[in-house]
Amino acid sequence: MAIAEQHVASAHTNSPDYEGFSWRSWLATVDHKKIGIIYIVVAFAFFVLGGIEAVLMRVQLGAANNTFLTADTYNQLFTMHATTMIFLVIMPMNVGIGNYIVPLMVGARDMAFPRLNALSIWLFIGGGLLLYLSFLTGGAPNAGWFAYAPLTQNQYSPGAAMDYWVLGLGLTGIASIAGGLNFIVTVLNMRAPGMTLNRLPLFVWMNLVVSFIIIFAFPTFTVASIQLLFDRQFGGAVFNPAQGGDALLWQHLFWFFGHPEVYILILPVMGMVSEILPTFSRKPIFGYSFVAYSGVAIGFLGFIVWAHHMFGTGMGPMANAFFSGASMVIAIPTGVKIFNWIATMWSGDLRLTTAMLYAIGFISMFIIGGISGITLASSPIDLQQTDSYYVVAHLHYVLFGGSILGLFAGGFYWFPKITGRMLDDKLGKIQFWLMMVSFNLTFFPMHIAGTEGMPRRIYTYEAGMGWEIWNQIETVGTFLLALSVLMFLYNAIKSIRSGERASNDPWDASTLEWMIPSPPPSYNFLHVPTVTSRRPLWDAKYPHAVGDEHGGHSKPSNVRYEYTDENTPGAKDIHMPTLTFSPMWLSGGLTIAALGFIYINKEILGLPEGIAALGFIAIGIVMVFVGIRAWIVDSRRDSPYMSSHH
Amino acid sequence: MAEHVAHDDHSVAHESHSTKFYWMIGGILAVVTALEVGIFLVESSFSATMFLVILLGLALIKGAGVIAFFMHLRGDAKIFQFVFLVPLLFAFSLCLGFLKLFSNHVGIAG
Amino acid sequence: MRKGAQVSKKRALALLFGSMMVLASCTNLPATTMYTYGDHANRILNDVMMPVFWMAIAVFVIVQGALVYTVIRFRSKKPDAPIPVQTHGNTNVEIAWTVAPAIVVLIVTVLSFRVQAANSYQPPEAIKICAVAHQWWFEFQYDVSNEECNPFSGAKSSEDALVTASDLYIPVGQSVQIQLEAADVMHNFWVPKLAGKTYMIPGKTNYLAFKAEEPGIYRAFCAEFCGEAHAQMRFRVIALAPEEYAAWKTSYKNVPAVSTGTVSVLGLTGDAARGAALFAEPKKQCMSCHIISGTAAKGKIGPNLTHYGNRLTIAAGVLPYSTDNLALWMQDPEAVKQGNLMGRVIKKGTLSDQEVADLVAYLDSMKLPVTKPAEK
Amino acid sequence: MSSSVSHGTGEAHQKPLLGSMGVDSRKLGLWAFLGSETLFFVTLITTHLIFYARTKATLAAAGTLEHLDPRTHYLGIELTTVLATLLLASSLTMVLALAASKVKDWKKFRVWQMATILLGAAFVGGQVYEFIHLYHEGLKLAPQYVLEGETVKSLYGVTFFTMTGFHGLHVTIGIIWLIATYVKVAKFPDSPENPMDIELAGLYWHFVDLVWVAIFTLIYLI
Ligand code: HEA
Ligand code: HEA
Ligand code: HEC
Ligand code: CUA
Ligand SMILES: [Cu+2]
Repeated sequence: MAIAEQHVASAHTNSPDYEGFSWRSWLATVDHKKIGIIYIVVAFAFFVLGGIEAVLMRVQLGAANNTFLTADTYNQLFTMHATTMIFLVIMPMNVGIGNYIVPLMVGARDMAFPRLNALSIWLFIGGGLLLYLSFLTGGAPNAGWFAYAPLTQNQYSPGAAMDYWVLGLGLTGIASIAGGLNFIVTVLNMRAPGMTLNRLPLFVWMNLVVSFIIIFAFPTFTVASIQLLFDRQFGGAVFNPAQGGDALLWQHLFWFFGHPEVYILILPVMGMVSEILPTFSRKPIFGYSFVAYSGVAIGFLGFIVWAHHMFGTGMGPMANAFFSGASMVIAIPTGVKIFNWIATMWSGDLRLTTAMLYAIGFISMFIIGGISGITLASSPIDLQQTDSYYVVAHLHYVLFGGSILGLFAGGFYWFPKITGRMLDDKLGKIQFWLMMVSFNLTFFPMHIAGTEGMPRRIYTYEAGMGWEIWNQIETVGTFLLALSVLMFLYNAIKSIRSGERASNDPWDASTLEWMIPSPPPSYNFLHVPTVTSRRPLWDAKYPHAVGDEHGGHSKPSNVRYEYTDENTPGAKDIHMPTLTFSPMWLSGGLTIAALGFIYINKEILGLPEGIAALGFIAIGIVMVFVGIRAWIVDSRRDSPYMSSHH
Repeated sequence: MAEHVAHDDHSVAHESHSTKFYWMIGGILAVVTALEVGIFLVESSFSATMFLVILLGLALIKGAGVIAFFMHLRGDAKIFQFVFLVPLLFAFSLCLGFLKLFSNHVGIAG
Repeated sequence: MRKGAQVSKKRALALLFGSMMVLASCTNLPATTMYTYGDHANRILNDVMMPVFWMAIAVFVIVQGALVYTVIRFRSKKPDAPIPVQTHGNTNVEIAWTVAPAIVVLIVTVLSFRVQAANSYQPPEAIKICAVAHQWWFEFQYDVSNEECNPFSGAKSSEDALVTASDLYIPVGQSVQIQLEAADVMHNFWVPKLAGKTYMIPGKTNYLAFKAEEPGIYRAFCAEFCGEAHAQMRFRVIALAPEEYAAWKTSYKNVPAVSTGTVSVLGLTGDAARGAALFAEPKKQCMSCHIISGTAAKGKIGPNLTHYGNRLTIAAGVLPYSTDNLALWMQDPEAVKQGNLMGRVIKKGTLSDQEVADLVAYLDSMKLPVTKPAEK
Repeated sequence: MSSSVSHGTGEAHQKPLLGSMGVDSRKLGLWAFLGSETLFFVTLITTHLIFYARTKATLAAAGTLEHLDPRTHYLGIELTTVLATLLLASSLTMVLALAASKVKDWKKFRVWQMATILLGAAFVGGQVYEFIHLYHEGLKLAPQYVLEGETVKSLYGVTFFTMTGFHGLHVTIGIIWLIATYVKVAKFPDSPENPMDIELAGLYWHFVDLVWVAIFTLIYLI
């Protein structure tokens, strides 16, 4: 297993139980690693929720004219399923892994703004909880994850559900923008000496690109949802055609954000795969700069194709042609990535660990999803396929076959680093194959059902359309898929408790996070490494197998395994920011204020309209001010210039 | 993106201007504003496009003045220019794209 | 060896799926996009979808093949294998595989643009029909002006205008241009075998031109999520030979004759004349929501029920037309179609069984002699 | 916002907080944030322009209503020219405050900073006055406005108030930030962080001014 043992005489492992558990150390943490873990755990919990919603939908669709669910319940389920999976699963899972790994990879001791980082996680959790609170207060949002106008106006969506949607996503949106800024600054400004942009690991590169996409794309969504909220709360009518508003404006604003969003979901995962393949091929990535810059190109192109979700809206042939052509161009940089990945494996020594299998599975399934994306990008073809199950197939091939499989790859790869334990590789492989088979059983037939005319977002369908057989297969597949997820859950829990201890570098990898113990001490690096090449650790281990790398040379560096913990001499001198509850106060306050905002024009708790709302808003604002005060006080404690004056 | 060697300070040394210089910029911006208002008041003596072009041009000068001198983006680190001007470019294209898309109502999916 | 077996299992699976796909496309299912009878859909299928399908298969086979081959060939065979040669890239190769997809993309783009140009053409001689979508049914108006069609324009078509709901009649062999409007939220007009989708957007007028090539009844759907009963918002397109279409039009314009006759439903005998009286009774509220030409019923909330006996389906495609099904609907609309707006007023028990039977007899008595073509 | 630590590393504290880009982390973060804000405001402005164009088209189509153009009726440019000048002047005083802080002339700094705060407050006051005035004239956060007895269906009011309201909110936040910096500098006059703290508050302040430059021209003049 531990390949590195050949080179590191006695694989010293650092005890993972270094601190013992305390609530305070988690809730008030500003450590990027703990925050990363919270992200991952919460996102996984939401994955199970979103998955259960999917299972319920699939049971309903398993037979024609089924009556397992009512129409409205089904509509709530698919809305919450997609909203959950996109905003509460893949995004935070990417952010979580990024939070943990990116600072390690660039040789930093934390994110650039640790407190802001903590604010992001609690805002995200607040937003997610707010969204799910809607189930208990009269029904979850039911207008679909892209919430097309004017269905979201008060007269068609009465009640508070849509307001929950807007404000819940609003909070996670702030969290995302704050996180994006944090990543940008961390990657650009917190790199270890010698870690030039040209030597940045590709996972870090993709996180950088994605962070830019986030801060460029979210504002339009923020504006659109503010306007929607004003429509609903103050009679604004921006998206209400009956009063002079424009229904298409919502679509344009939403997809101007929504399409870049899908690259927010996939690019970090592509970054992970670009780390995993070289490690297990025991070769450097093929064409580093092509892979990096194709990510930049995808990110850029992602901003000029949004209206390919709107070919059917009558924008006219010129606009359709533009968005159609631009969308297809994305096949080129994506193809570059895929071919370079294959070339990375070519003539390598492929170690098919579970992580590697998942990475290969990712490529394999993403090819299918990408190709179906190209057919959708052809505007005439799209007119037949849009809003049919063909789109549902496409989106699951890229989201599940892409993002989720890639996240499993990343999960298996970094689990030892994060927990200090190895996952059971054998069980992992069984799970991998089960997942591959059941994934295809669940989602491949959707291509066919869609081609046979099955519209999406229908809770029931007639018998005799030829769709039953595919739907039955899909439903069976779903249960197997759920089983495979359960298997992973079992594996993870079992391994955290009693898995084999992980050494610093169980995979014989090449990036900086593997030079320090698993899990790393709170300060990460005792000695901040000096980087002299793209594969600092590899080149230190194998000075004779470096190759003709364009961007680096194996000059001697101080990169070597560190075996340290909190008690190591010198560790105490490393100043890390202190614990603080201020981010929790702030985000708690914002969440409660948001709850109040939902009820500005509605009754709640039997109180007259507005009263409860104002109460909530007032409490929220007070909490925000408490948070700001605590923030200032706590940050003074960390500043050498201010604490001395007290 | 520009390649920066870690931990060297060469890009931060943006020049500090004299107080007089800021007053001058402020004065120029005030003059441009006055010009804008003046042109607005005599709107009818320009053709519509002319009016548009002049006003947009003046606004651009004002904006550029604020960004370049008050915010010191001119001469400051390249990375600041990158993280601000790129989204600004996106924003401009968003505006133009949307105005174009919403200016005609073809009504054919094609 | 085991891994090889796994991979070939995968290949077998792919083959299985492939053959299912072929099988699926060889069957003429009610709503498939693979058997088309209209020029709009034909062009999509033949001029771009199939060529792109084969290109996609080729790309898939090549890329997936390369992937699988690489994995099998270079999988680690010995745990202590030497470190492989460290290659970092090859600019020429990379440029080559940047250009190759570009060529494929270019071809797809050209095919798409050509079909798009042809499909967006609106023949001036096309017959104009207006389609207005409501939550959750379609209304079709014949011989109305653009303004009369637009629910937001304030212009009203005459009360006796030729209007059908849920059944769209068109002539075969002639281009028709559908003016697409929506009265409340967004909907989407889709007749898979005749034409691709076009949105029906409140406040924005869209047009879709197509030509049916064979007489027949074609399945059609609302394809955009539009609220609770979106799943049950369907319609049928009935393409008639031009002479029959003309005949249908003239006969349809005739106000239904005074209704007589009986039907037996729910074990009762319904009487059409009694039903007509019930329908006209303001307390029953039917009139406040429905129009029947030639009667006092002028409601605009629900579908136009003129010549209702000719309907193919009940409640926008939910139930096939029959007196028994109609009785089911009248007894409890909510049970037939969740969320529909009639069910908010007419609840289970609002109408007695006898009243239902009479109303069914009345609605069923308004029939015209149209020979309907077979379902395609 | 201004109180995030730049480095988790202890040793960095004694030097200016410059990272691997050779720049201050907070300043980099703020610039990127301002980049993101440009998209926020441009979206608001674009929405407004779309509906303004549509209102004009409706009025023109009605034939006799062209004189009811909401911009010429509601947005008198006297007040707004004053407001624009105030904000522009505050940008100037802001940059003077920063310049003073760089040479550690704290007396001058306090004067200019206070001037900036007051000018900003005057702007917000002016805007509140304008809002109240418009409301009484018939322009509201509602999909129509009433002019000369005619009710015109238009989203001009909604998008106008949303846009300028969010700008006003930003100005208010800016004022709070400026006050906070003022207090902090007064309390810790020899903190070497002061010039950067002031510079950050200033950057945000200039950006808010910049947005008004755009709104002034695009919304009030054109
Ligand atoms: C991770 C998320 C993700 C990703 C990466 C993509 C990638 C792509 N998507 Fe997808 N898409 C979604 C998520 C994603 N999509 C979702 C969620 C929806 C539905 C939203 C909703 O309605 O709910 C959607 C819907 C959607 C539509 C609208 C369909 C409709 O509603 O009518 C379109 C249309 O153009 C489209 C196109 C594309 C294209 C061209 C790509 C390209 O980026 C793909 C590029 C990749 C490849 C092409 C494969 C690899 C390349 C090669 C092997 C080289 C050779 C290939 C060729 C020459 C073709 N997508
Ligand atoms: C990352 C994104 C993501 C992921 C991972 C998934 C995962 C799944 N999705 Fe989802 N889906 C979307 C994103 C995603 N989906 C989006 C964006 C839409 C569009 C919605 C819209 O139209 O608005 C959509 C729509 C959508 C539909 C179409 C709804 C409709 O149009 O009517 C369906 C139907 O089958 C479906 C099914 C599934 C299934 C079976 C899974 C499975 O893979 C889930 C597997 C996971 C689990 C099952 C959880 C783990 C299980 C356990 C821990 C055991 C306990 C569970 C049991 C009770 C058995 N999804
Ligand atoms: C609140 C308004 C309302 C009232 C009152 C009402 N209807 Fe309806 N009716 C509708 C609507 C709306 C539909 C379309 C439902 C759907 O398909 O979503 C409908 C559908 C129907 C249909 C099926 C139409 C079709 O297209 O297949 C029939 C038949 C019908 N109504 C008859 C009646 C009769 C008879 C009465 C009186 C007893 C009545 N309705 C009262 C609103 C109403
Ligand atoms: Cu109408 Cu869906
Ligand atoms: Cu897209």
